[in-house]
Amino acid sequence: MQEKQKLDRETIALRVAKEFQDGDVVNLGLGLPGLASNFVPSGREVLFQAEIGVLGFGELTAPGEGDYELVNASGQTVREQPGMSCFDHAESFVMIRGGHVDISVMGAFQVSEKGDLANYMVPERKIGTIGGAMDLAIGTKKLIVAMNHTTKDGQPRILKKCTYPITALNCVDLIVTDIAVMEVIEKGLLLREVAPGWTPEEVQQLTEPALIVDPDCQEITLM
Amino acid sequence: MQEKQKLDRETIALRVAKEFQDGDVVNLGLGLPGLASNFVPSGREVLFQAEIGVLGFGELTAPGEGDYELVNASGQTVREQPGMSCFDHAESFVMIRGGHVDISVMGAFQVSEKGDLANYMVPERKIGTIGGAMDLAIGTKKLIVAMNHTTKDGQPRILKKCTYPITALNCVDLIVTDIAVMEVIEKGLLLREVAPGWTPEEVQQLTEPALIVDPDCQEITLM
Amino acid sequence: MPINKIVSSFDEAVADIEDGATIMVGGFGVVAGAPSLLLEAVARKGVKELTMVSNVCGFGKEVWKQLGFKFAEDPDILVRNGQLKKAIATAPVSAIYENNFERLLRAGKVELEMASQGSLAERIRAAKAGLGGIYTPVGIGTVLEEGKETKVIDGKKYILELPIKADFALIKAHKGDRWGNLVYRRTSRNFNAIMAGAATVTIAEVDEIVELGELDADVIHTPGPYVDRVVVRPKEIDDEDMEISDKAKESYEKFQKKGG
Amino acid sequence: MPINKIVSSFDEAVADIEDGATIMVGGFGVVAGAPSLLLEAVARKGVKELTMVSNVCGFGKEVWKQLGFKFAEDPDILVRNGQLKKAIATAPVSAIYENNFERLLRAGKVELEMASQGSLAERIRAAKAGLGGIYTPVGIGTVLEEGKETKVIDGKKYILELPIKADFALIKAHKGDRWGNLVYRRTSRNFNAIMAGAATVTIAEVDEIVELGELDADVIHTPGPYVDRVVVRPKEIDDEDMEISDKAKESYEKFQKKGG
Repeated sequence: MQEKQKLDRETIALRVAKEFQDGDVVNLGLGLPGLASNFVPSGREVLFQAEIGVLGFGELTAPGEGDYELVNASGQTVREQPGMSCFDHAESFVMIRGGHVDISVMGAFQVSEKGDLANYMVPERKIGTIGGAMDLAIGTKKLIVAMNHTTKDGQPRILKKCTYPITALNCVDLIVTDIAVMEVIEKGLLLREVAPGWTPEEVQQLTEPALIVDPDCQEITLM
Repeated sequence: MQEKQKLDRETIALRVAKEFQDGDVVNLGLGLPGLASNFVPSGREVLFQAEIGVLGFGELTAPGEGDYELVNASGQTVREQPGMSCFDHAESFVMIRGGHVDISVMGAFQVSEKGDLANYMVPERKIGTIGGAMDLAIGTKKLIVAMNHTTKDGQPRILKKCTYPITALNCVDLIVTDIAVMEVIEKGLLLREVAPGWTPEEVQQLTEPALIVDPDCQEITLM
Repeated sequence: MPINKIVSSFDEAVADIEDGATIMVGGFGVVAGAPSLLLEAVARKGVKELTMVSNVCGFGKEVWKQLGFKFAEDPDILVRNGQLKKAIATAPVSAIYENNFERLLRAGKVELEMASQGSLAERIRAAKAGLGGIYTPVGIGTVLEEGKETKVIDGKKYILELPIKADFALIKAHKGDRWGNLVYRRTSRNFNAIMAGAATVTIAEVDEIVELGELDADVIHTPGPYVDRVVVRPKEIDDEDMEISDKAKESYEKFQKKGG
Repeated sequence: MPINKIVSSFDEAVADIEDGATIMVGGFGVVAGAPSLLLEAVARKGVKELTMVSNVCGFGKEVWKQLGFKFAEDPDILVRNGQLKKAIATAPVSAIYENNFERLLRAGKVELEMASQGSLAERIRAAKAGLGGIYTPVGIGTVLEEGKETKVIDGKKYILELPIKADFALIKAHKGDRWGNLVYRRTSRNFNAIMAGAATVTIAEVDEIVELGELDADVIHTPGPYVDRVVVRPKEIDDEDMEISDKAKESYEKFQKKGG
């Protein structure tokens, strides 16, 4: 079968950002999820939260130009903006674990059909970094996973059951990959959107659990 | 027996204040204990804490002259002083319950020989006010009770077992009354000081449990 | 659209509070830290069967008017209006004053759940923080242990205290902005700051609304996500000459002398 | 005598830390919020068998020097010196860098207890607050549930997390006064503010010492009773030209590109 075009990182981030509604408090994980901050739909005011203890910060500064006492959870310097607030770690996780963060976007190694998440450790490495991932997965109202649909060698990462160490059970609400958008519902995974040129059947072939195809399943739209 | 002279409220407060050491964080209860703030030994720097969420405040203002957003736990306006800090209620009780307050001074209805405290409700009233008393009794390092040795009709308030509703068990460290100073030790109540003109035997007569008389028992000194 | 949590009237701010709701009311006891105008609006709305979570059950407007307060209502307004089914409080009555709550409680017209002040604060915070409960040594051997689970941890006995959630939190802050960021002044921070975010809807009554950015990031006490609505006190009010009862005058004098 | 928590040297500040002590180290990961000079002093003292409670186990001075930090030591200094017996951390290793901790852990030369960041914060706070433990839903179904008690409260399953106490807390603040009052700047508040008071002795490294009263009551983040010693960073240091390894250069570039 001919290699079909998959969405690039920026496009995945763009699709994720489409979920952000006016006034949402959003926590973005390392890597691809962080890119979503560049694509907040025009006119929407979204507040970014970082677990280090800051809310409502602006964009990344150029390297070396920022204030190293104002960084996101990846340690990158960010710009101050009006309305920003800083707080300690206990308060930051009261905010996260108490359901005061609307959306959390994370990368993942694996997601199960029940919405279980595995993203803190590759078993081969034997050492992981939990950081705030478990707290965010449990505490935020809506958890979006942004990742490639398969591993580099084509194995599915959306599984009946995760084989990697679990970050949290039943926590993922939406999965945005390079070929599809799936919602985790009571009965399983609802395939809502497919990448341009992909059919639901082709997405299914790269997915372990059986997908429920939304009758309104359509091509991924970005605006 | 001829009525002997008892210490007045100010003198009890003066004796209590003698316990304050340099740098102590001290919480003072309503009424008599509050007077102790007037008698901090000269040259000692003591920080007063009030459960409403303030530390290091100054003396009471004249009525009507203070800032009604700067009050002690009795709602009385106090003066601002350099070094003062304000905080929320959770933080205030982290400070109290976490052992960060050195001394708490309270009134009481009854104290038992084991240091049990009863001071939040007179049974006849059937409704009490717990406020921060239980937290302070459990959390502060040293609890001093300042009260009259007997009830108005001469009944002992220092008992084998409290008959009034309990505020906290095994919490009182020192009892300062109008006729004696007693320390709560493992074996019972150690009579350390008596009011001028009083003998240990006379104090014992007004006290239900057997007192252990300190071999060094002496007249109450105030300086 | 820009976020705008500012609402234009107190009545609008409390419009969706319904009969039977659980409401938290900030403040400590002194009316300076109480959401007086929100309480007045709840009284105007007339909702009944409320459960109120608050440090005190109020002293009443008369006492505070004598002390010169322009905004003088405290939780007593809901008590005397008969709007409460139950109070969860630490200091429901006063040592110097028979308040309306005490009168109604004795008459069996309202229920009371007592708490220690520190446990009340932690239980409210637990709700805000998504905790299932906390173990505290405070209350062991007292009436507060009754009906609660206990556990020995590391040789010491603790009580399991459960979170207190509410439908609405009515709080008082000094300044607020359109994101809902708040700062408090001095001892008015108290329960206001921890109740913010512990209820489904948090409504903040403020002295002043400021532009976004006027509050520095390091001095904001309550970040916006904990607050749903911000409503500002009027600068001027019709301050009617109210008649002060002898009872209130007497308690005012006692208060001046030794505090409440 | 006036209270004076200010000590005159970093070596004096850590003089009573002994072998086998449990120490908390503030900061998040970025060296800006870490108590660099206190860590250097602990390294000079050479105490061993330490248990360290910290969000991260460090990246090492080389990386931070390239980013222009004058004070560049993070927890890595204790790791590479072999002073740790055990670490309690949430992010002990890095996605972009094999740090010394990872090397020692693989070699079986150090122990690790993993925690989630929110639970680590709550457990430290629980110690500071005198709580016996807290129930949190975070960690259910994961490795963090192993060996811990669980309980169903109101239909939901929670893990019992116990307080983490320490002998010493080493923290970094922006300004401090002789009472031990502290303020932090921006994202450097993080674990520093909650570790203050969670240990028997809390030692704060500050950028600046100010006169009592210079910090306003409403902006003090950490009131004095939580702090035992305050020590100020020197304005100038001998900033030796250090050689930067290729490994450090590479991780620095990765960091610049996508964060740590």
